[in-house]
Amino acid sequence: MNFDFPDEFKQLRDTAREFLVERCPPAATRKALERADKVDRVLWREIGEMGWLSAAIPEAYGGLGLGHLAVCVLAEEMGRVIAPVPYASSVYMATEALLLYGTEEQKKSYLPRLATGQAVGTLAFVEKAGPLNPASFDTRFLDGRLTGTKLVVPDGDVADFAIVAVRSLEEAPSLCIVDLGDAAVSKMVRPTVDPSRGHATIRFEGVPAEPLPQANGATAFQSLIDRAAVMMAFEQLGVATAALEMARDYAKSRYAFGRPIGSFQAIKHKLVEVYIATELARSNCYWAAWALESESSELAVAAAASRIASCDAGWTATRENIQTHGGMGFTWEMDCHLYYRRARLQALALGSAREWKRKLLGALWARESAATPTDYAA
Amino acid sequence: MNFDFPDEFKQLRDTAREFLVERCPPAATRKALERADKVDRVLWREIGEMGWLSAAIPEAYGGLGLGHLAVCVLAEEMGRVIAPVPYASSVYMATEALLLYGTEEQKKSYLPRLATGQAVGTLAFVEKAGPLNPASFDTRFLDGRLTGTKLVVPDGDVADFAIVAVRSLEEAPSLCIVDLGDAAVSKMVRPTVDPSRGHATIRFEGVPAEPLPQANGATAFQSLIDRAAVMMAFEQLGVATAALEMARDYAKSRYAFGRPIGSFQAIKHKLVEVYIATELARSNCYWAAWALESESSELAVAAAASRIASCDAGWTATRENIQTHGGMGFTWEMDCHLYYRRARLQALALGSAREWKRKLLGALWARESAATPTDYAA
Amino acid sequence: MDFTDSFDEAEYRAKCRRFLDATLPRRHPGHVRGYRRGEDGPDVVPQAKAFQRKKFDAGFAGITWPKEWHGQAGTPVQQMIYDQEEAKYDTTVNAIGLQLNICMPTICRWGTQEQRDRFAPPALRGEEVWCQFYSEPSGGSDLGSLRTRATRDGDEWVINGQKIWTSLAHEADWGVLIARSDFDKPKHEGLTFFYLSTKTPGVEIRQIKQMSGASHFNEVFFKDARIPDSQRLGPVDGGWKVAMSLLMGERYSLDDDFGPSFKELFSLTRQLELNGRPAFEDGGVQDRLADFYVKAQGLRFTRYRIMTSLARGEAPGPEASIGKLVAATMIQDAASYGLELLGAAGAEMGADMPLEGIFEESFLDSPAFRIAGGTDEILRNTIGERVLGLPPDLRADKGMPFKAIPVGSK
Amino acid sequence: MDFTDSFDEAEYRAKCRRFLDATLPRRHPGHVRGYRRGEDGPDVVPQAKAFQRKKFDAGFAGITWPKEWHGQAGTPVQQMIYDQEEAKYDTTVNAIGLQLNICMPTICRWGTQEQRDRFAPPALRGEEVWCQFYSEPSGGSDLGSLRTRATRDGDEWVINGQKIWTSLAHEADWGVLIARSDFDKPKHEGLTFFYLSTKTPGVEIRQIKQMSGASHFNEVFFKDARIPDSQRLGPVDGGWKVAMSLLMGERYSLDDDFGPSFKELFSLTRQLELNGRPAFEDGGVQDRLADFYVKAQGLRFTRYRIMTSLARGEAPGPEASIGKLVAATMIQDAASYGLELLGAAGAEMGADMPLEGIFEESFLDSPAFRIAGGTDEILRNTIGERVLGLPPDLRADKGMPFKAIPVGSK
Repeated sequence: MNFDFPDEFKQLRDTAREFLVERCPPAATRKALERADKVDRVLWREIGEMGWLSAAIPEAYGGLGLGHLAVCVLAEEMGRVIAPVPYASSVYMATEALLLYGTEEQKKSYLPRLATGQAVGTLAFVEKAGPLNPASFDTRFLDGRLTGTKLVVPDGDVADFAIVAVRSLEEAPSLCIVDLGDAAVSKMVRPTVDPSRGHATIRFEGVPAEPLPQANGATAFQSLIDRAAVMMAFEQLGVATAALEMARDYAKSRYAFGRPIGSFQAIKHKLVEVYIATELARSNCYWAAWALESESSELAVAAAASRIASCDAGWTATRENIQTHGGMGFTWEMDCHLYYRRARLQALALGSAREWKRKLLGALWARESAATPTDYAA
Repeated sequence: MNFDFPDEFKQLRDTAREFLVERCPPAATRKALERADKVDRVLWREIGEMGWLSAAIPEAYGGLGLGHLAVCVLAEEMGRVIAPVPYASSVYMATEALLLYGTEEQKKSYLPRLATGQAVGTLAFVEKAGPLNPASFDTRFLDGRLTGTKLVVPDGDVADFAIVAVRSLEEAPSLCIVDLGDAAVSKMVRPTVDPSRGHATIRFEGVPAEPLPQANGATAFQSLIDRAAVMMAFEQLGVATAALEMARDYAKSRYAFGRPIGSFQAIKHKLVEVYIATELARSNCYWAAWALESESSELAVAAAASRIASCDAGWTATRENIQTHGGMGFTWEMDCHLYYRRARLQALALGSAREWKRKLLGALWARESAATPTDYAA
Repeated sequence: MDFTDSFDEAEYRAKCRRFLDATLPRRHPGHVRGYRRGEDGPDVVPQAKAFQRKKFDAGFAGITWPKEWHGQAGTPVQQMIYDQEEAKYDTTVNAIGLQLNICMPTICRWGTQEQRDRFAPPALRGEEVWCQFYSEPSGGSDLGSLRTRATRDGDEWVINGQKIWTSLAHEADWGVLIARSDFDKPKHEGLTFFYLSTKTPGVEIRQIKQMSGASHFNEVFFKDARIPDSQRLGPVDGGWKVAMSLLMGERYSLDDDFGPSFKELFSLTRQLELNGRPAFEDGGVQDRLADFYVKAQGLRFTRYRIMTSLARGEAPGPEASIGKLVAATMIQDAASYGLELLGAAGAEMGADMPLEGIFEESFLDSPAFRIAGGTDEILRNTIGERVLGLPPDLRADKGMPFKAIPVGSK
Repeated sequence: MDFTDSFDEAEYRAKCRRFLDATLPRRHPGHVRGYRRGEDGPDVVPQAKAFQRKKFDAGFAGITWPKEWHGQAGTPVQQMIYDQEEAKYDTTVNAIGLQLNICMPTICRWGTQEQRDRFAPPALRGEEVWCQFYSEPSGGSDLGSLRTRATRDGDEWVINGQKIWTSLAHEADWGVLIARSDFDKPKHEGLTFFYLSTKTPGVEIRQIKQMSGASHFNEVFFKDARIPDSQRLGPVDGGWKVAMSLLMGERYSLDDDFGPSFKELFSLTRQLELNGRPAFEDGGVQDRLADFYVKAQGLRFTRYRIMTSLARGEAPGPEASIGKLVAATMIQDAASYGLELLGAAGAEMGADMPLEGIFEESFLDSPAFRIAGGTDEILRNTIGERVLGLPPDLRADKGMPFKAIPVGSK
């Protein structure tokens, strides 16, 4: 039994935490919140230089080749500091899509630039309100050209290229890669519940695009989303943990009625419930990290479980962090809302927990019917 | 605005409470729990004499003719003392079925005996696990004879006759009345989660039966259940309130760590949540009582809301009453479990809250489509 | 048991409707009260003042106040009927009402007839706006731990300190103030109550920006602000009692529809598709909607019970205390569930989102509801102790001289 | 990161399996551990004793105990592996294990080598059963407020008072006891620790019937029961420290499947129909099942994290403290939801109900889980203070002489 991250990744975590706490305090995210340019470009360059964008990219394409466990570790740290950089879009989504489904040529063309941060990639897949349903996508890829509109594309304001999910005919590719600098691409920057990240509605009007030839049908999109969800779950866990720590520290130092408010059971027990939510999320995340790294058939189930648990932890922790802070908690000047906003953004980004609950049960049902369920998730 | 019970019913409530607290302490229910005969016969006779079984029965049939508001008031008091008598079966179910759908002759034959308590009636309608679904009943009424098996018939061990729900062909009657003393009726007494009330599986093997001719199709059964649910909701409210008061009294008098446990926020805030559940239930119950008494078209919606709210209050209050009592709470000798059991029995008896939530939304949807939604439940 | 008015009630209701029809636009069906968008504009207070003037002229200002307070000497039922009717109109314009109903009764109750005559009429006419200098940064839920200092200097008092969460202060002409006149006494025993002009030298008012972007509150700084002793209400060191009588003046909220709840979710789930069917048909959606419905109806009919008590001239029962506690969480949950149903697209904000974007806005607004006007935790204490009669918590600061009590973030 | 054993671990696991295969039947698929039916029978303790003897003979008794305690001097990982494997078998027979693991380490830690030699071997062989005389009616969660009196009389102590919640007492040969030797000292400072035979004159044991009908606990009355001073453990008035070392001896529960949870509900919803379709297909059912699944998996993988720490020779992290708190509520909720799904028919009890009636039985069993072994409320205090580092509550009885503290129901 060795259900923990290897030592080298724990060291990576310590390094990342030390760097990010110093380099990316909440004030950095607050700046992004209040200005049009949502990216801390210096930070982005720095983490690119340290190889944090390329942890899962093989060395052949300019990456560190550390695998996905390293990305999970880094994602949690990015979440802890609610970093104002397009990490999720570029790493969990664009990089992952290319790693999974790109041709050798596509990998050679895009991965080295993603690895350094020179290029920012994203994934464009939302078309309407309600659950994500690849079968109902209206965006079409025909004769090398892409037509359609995608909503709330994460970092759509700054991304250089996008992987775009399209309606697929049977086994035809369901993902295309598009240069967002093309003249036939129009971007409308849109406000979201978390203005510390940039989002855009992007319209493609016959834009030249290239399919990812191995991304066959709707399953390809779902597999990509499953993998992104695991890494995102770690980032969510980071946000939840940071919010819990903020609330805990305040409850220890703030006095009311002559005593620290954390000595009142109303606050103490509330924070214990938050702690439990974060620990249940952490354990589910570890399981999902294992499934991701080991290419386990449990991935669909584990990804859903980690996402559901992290969505719950993020909501509980960031909501009750505000509540614990009382009046100051809902002011603009206090940082509580930065976590509250980010946690919600993450919880919506890949489809809400409600949708993932249905996916989870579908996957459990499928596994039940399959031959050899493994021992771990019985 | 006069959203409260009239003074005469408040007086009835005071009288009933005074009598029942004296006459029916938890020890009376405990006796029923521990013996085969589940009915306190003396109490049953006494409440019959006071007219409490006949509040809704018109004077023409030997009743008091006070209407349903009176039954609601009495039901709450019966719940408060978790009375070991077949009140719900005989009053909310059998009496109500006859009032709604009986012929003049049937009313004359049965109601006077129900009014005094001389006869005990019940309703037999459960056939299998899962939601109640009249469309799937297997029990048949053919050529004046009834065939089928009904599960967990409340007070089926002592009832003299039963209203039996049968599979109905289109507009044919869906309710029959059957003498349970008939030789072709076999009863198997069955244990339930609340052994302070008697239940039986009843098999009908070609038993002579009489239809209630106005009980047309599945709607008739549903309307009956809606009405019974309102009166049951008051009984559930009574159980919840009594459990809350028991917990509150204990929290005030029990010391730990040198102080009354009710001074700890963990206990105090828990009991406040229970209080809120009971008050939300009470307000929904009042609404349903109004809808029942005034024959409002809102009845289906209000009945479901009152049942859902009372199920929640009963579960929350009786569960946390045990928890508040700590170790003693789960002993046989302490009365907490009497309330816990009864609340669950009530919450299952007419189908669980889950089912009623679906009914509620169905009814809201139907109302939405109808012409003139009223102002009160918008 | 019925929902109908008595003859007198019906008559008064008709009178209210005539006035309101002539004065305000009706709420359009999708409009949700308390939904903040647009309520921050520069016109809000001038509009509210103008509307207050019309209410005054029509006899709806100070409905329950006695004649000596320049009120209408009406009944609580009349007030209730007026409020009920007003709730059907677009009452963004009523921004100054709450403060009026909290501050002025304190002035009238504790002040001289001369003070009543000076202050009540302009307030009732909407000419002068009031605010309360009350909470402090170090205090929060523990109001009694306030440390703004009132030092006697001859016939004047010198005020130094800081207040916070002062609604309307930036628009107000006058404010009521509670300050500490003796730091050596236990915390509730060294407080004195005043009123003063917001234009008093040494008073500086700064708006606080909330996380939602709105600014409903202010911080107020006092630096050697001077108040004549004639503007003291109640005895020296007797301000706690005055302040408490003020809090008791808070009326029961008879207003529902304060944020997204069942209605908005019901509407959303009829527009939205899940797997090709209206979301409303989904069992999970129905389970959640039923919970919201039953809770919302529970609150609605609890209000009807309160109104019935008032109509009978009785004090409302203890159930009157649960409304805000239940509603605040319900609104936050409804906002959250609305976003969950919208899914990935729900992150976007704007009036072109489903239901004019109420779920996203309320997501950012609703945390304040669980805090302002008494946190969830304080309300549970109050209900547990006053309604259920449970014993109070231990008091760490009981009987201690104020200056020895640890406060704030130290 | 993997779930596989090291070579040594795999070897030890194989050894455990060989022993268990030869000794116990495997659990049949529907069997849920901790499900009480049948665990009250008269055969349970004799069977447990016989099984303990087999464990002893095979080298699985006292796996982690040192040689001086007559144990196997093994590692926590070995214990964990043994427990994991044992959980796959029908271990109703292990009824005496918990008490053995709590009481005997206290004797061995605080007793002389002579006492270890006298008591450890028969306990490990299952020949002598132990229990703990600990909780009292007036104490409950506040263990330290116990009032059973120990009065010194020459070389003996005279015990008077009452204990409660004593598991196994009616089957036990020996018990450990904590009693108050000084009523004038603060509550944790006047306690002394002993052990004694349950056959000691003046000790009367009565079984307590639980609401579920089972009787796992006892009340124990002491009337002038005499204990030689040689059966004292630790110093006079120093018993609290001894008792605390005993509580610390509680092992981490590595056992899942303690009551109905996701698995049982999943199974139920595949059998049951809602509106003509398997209940499993209903959206509301799926929402609820997902919550149970994620929570159950969270607990399972939290246990794996604990095991990993043990395997590395590290102390488990703070996450080890959440298991019981989360599981107890989850079981009660699962029982309740199972009944809701069964609907009106679910009221009936019996082995012919779906899943052998586990939901109905657990409905009656599960309230005890939230109380026994630390109430929800006490566990939240503990986690809040020890894990999150939040400040303790005010102590009403701090430093007071015990006799002045209000206790129990007065």
